Amino acid sequence: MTGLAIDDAAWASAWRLRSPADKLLLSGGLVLAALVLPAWPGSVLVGLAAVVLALGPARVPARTFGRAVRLPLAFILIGALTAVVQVGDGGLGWAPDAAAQAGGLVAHAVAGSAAVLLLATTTPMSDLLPALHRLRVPDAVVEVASVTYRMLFVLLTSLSTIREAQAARMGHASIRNSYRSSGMLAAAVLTRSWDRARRLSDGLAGRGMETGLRVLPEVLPSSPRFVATTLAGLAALVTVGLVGA
Amino acid sequence: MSHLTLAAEGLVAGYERGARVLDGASLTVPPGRRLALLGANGSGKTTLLRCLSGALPPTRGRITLDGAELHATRKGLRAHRQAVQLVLQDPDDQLFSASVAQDVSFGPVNLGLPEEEVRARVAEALELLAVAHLAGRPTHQLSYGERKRVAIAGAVAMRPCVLMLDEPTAGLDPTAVGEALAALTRLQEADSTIVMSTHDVDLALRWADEVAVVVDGGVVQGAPDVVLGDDALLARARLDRPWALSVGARLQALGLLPDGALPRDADALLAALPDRPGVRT
Amino acid sequence: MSHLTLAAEGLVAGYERGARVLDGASLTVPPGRRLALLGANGSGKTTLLRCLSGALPPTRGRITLDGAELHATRKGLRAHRQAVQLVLQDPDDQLFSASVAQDVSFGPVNLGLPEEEVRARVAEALELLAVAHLAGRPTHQLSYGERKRVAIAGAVAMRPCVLMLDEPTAGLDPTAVGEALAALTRLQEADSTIVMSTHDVDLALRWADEVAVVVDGGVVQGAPDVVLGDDALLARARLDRPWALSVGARLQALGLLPDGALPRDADALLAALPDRPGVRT
Amino acid sequence: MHIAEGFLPPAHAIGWTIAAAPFVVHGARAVVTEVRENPESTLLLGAAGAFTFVLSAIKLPSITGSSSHPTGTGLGAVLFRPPVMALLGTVVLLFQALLLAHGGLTTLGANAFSMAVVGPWAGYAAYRLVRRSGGGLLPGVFAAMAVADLATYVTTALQLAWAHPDAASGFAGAAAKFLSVFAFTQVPLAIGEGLLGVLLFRVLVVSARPELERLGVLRRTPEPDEAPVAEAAPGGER
Ligand SMILES: Nc1ncnc2c1ncn2[C@@H]1O[C@H](COP(=O)(O)OP(=O)(O)OP(=O)(O)O)[C@@H](O)[C@H]1O
Ligand SMILES: Nc1ncnc2c1ncn2[C@@H]1O[C@H](COP(=O)(O)OP(=O)(O)OP(=O)(O)O)[C@@H](O)[C@H]1O
Ligand SMILES: [Mg+2]
Ligand SMILES: [Mg+2]
Repeated sequence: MTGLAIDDAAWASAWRLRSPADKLLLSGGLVLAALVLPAWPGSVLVGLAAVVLALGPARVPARTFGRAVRLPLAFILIGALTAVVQVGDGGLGWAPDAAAQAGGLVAHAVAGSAAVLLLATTTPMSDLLPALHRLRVPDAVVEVASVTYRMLFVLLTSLSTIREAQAARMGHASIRNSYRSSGMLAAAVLTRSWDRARRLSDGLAGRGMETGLRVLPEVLPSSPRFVATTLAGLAALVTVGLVGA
Repeated sequence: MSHLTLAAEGLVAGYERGARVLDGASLTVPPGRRLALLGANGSGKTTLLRCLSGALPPTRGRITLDGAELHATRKGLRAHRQAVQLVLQDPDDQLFSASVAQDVSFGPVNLGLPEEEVRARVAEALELLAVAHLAGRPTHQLSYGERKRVAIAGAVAMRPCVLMLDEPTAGLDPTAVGEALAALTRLQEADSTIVMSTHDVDLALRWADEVAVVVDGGVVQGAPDVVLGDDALLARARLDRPWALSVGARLQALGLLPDGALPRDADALLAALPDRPGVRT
Repeated sequence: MSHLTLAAEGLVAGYERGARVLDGASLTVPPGRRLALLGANGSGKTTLLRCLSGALPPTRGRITLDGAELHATRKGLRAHRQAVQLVLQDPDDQLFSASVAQDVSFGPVNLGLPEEEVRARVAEALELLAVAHLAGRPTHQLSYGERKRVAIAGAVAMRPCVLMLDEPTAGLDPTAVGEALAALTRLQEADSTIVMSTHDVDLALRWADEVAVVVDGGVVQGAPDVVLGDDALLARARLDRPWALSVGARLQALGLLPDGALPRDADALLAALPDRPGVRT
Repeated sequence: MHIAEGFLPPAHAIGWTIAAAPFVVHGARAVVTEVRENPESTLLLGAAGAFTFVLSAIKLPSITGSSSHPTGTGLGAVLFRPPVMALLGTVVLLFQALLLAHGGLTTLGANAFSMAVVGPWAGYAAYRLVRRSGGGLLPGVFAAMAVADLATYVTTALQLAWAHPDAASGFAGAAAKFLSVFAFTQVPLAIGEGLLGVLLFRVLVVSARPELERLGVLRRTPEPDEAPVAEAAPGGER
């Protein structure tokens, strides 16, 4: 039962029963706006909008959202710094407009990440995967991805339990032990995954599986109001973003 | 639903590696009743259930449903699975979908039923197992006992005539065991046949109409108090004698219990015992 | 080995999602004795055992070993784990090496013991659990009951003062349960303290020196016949009253059993009952 | 190392998506064919995807103190072949973006190109090369995992350099910068991942022989590598 905080938030979100297509439109629009609008004020507005929507109407716990936004931050900061350091004849120095350039890069990336996170914390993976079907992704691929989603939690639980059992017997008491234990851990989880797949396929055959993993589709109807508000909001954002720049 | 008689005759079955697990096992599942399947670890309970469900083709012998032999063709299996469903011991071997309701719908959808009918069956199955409130929760957030009940609901939604369960009560607390047994009894009263494997001899004695013990590759079948009172058989099958039979027999000998069938659990025993010394009720 | 007293005081513990599982739980493991831990599904037995073993740091409260508090530092945990070992419920989570002997040697090798000593400990642990004949076998070829005993051997090879087991008898047949309990009793007599969680109230009554019930975030601890005879507590904890207590009390009232402690299992009850009507032994 | 959302300009994001697409589509075709012939393989492939995801949750302790996570693409390439890994890797990247906030959606194409295409192919090539030239299974696995990891990291650094060229020295200077900054974590990680692969396979050849034979990683005859493990006495390992 090892959970992933973002996934837990998605299942508990107030927007869980909204149509995934609606939420995809909103988050997708914000992601694109974050990418194409000038950083000031566009990205900043996008970032704000994503945070306000997530913590407000979608009622995502602030702790979860905050922690998740922090995750890509190390990469973003190191990447942005590296981008604006200049390699010249006299060694390293700052690029001419380093501060502005780095600021822009960070703003784009943080706003984009927040917009993706708005989707991630309001829409469980299992709602998004059927949407791929509409993007002409073959059913077989969608089904593989759905099984991946379900199996992931089973394997994550095995992973943490086995690791705990190893730690109890001092398997992670030193770096050397820890490497040896990690190899065994990975092997154990891999064999477990094969075993699981085999047993699940037996179990499903018994339930009449013939060609695919067909189930009753869940109906999450689109809300015209939500779509209209989204479009209006995005339009306003783009206008302000372009005019303000 | 009408009752169908599921039976196995002279089954020989095993796995690639190793010896035969079943070697001439025969069993008749009493239609409309509750059968408990007992046996030591590795005796072949799960193997027998898998043969009966059509999942494992036996090397010899036959499985019949109301006399008609099961042939391991696509069509034969399809028909068999509509009538006979097996719930595996580990719920994670049966639950593949992240959504509880969708998972339960898998079987009915595979039967090719219209959407309305599927929806009705899902609701009914969730209701019968008392897990309707979980419909919107993701499978991976459920506790073990909850997953176990959802897995049973998935089989129940197929409306099988014979529902078989591999150790449905393992790992459940006493109250949950009671609830699971009550759900199975409801199902049986709604016209199903129930087969359940278990290691708990006391539970088998108290719940089952009939018991079958898998031992030495064969099956010994009969009334619970007879089979579970046969010490030679119990020793071969690595089982214990249910306490109610031992204690009941002695109390009968002491004249404290009426002659005839012994009580099968503590409540029945207490009810049958006199309240005060020296008074026979 | 000397006896150490493992105790928990005012433990508060939980997981990210959801409420507190333990909320002010206190427990003292009686040194050199056998303690059974009972409770409903999800009550927090496993959580408590994980806290006691140092695997899960509690949010509040303390774990002490002979009065010394466990600190979740590398050094603190190292010392704690040499004294306290937890065997998880699913043996597959505990067996990750290719062969049985290798797996049992995992802990001693990690302790950095010389090869001779490792060899001796492995042999001793396999002997104590009666699985010495399996030493050279790959773990994945073992039966469930065998895997379970090898997993216990892996913890025993660490020579812990306190050995804790999460549902060691779940999924075993009655004879295997008897063998596992006998092995645990051997260990305890060889100077260990044993803690075991279980759902089986009859087993707890018959095996344990003391029982602890996890209920509503806390722990109620005491003598088996007292705690398991407390109907209000049992109802809150979703447990049943052991049959031996119900039946024994009535037989005592009927004057068939001597006053004082009630027999704890069928054999003791039969031994205590008179053989013929009207004769008090 | 995943490129975060918003870190690539639109043209690059689109470009890399187009570059990765043929490989991913090819992988998807392979999966569709496989599933059509054999419906159960949906579950095996799903398990493989889940394992790849979970593998990257294993913390590898490193000498520098900071711990990092393996990418697992080299292992996937050896076990499931690069075309399938192109698809599974992309699925896993999508999951990582949405479940772990690791990577991004507009950068999915670029990340897929480095992690699901270049990494597996480079790792697989290294593996074949070692095996072809008489190397055993374990050296092959080490090469596959280390090379896949390094190739992924080099590709990512080049992608970043191309998107953000140095103001003075252009692409070359930027490449040098990104390569050296991330080398601190990525080079030890590549070696660590190679070691992990070796340790993993030492257990696997004993406990999962039939699966390895089915996947064509092992031939039906015993490999020289495994003998010492199978015979190892307690404590006599290493
Ligand atoms: N997939 C398999 N491959 C090889 N052997 C198997 C397989 N499944 C079971 N066996 C073997 O077949 C025998 C019977 O196993 P089975 O699972 O039917 O026993 P069981 O009575 O259900 O035991 P338990 O009470 O432990 O569940 C055992 O010896 C077991 O090791
Ligand atoms: N890794 C985890 N993440 C989140 N919640 C968990 C986790 N493990 C347990 N829980 C929750 O904590 C509570 C206590 O679980 P625990 O496993 O301790 O119960 P238990 O008494 O051992 O139950 P059982 O008898 O079913 O083994 C449950 O509500 C469970 O859902
Ligand atoms: Mg079984
Ligand atoms: Mg538990």
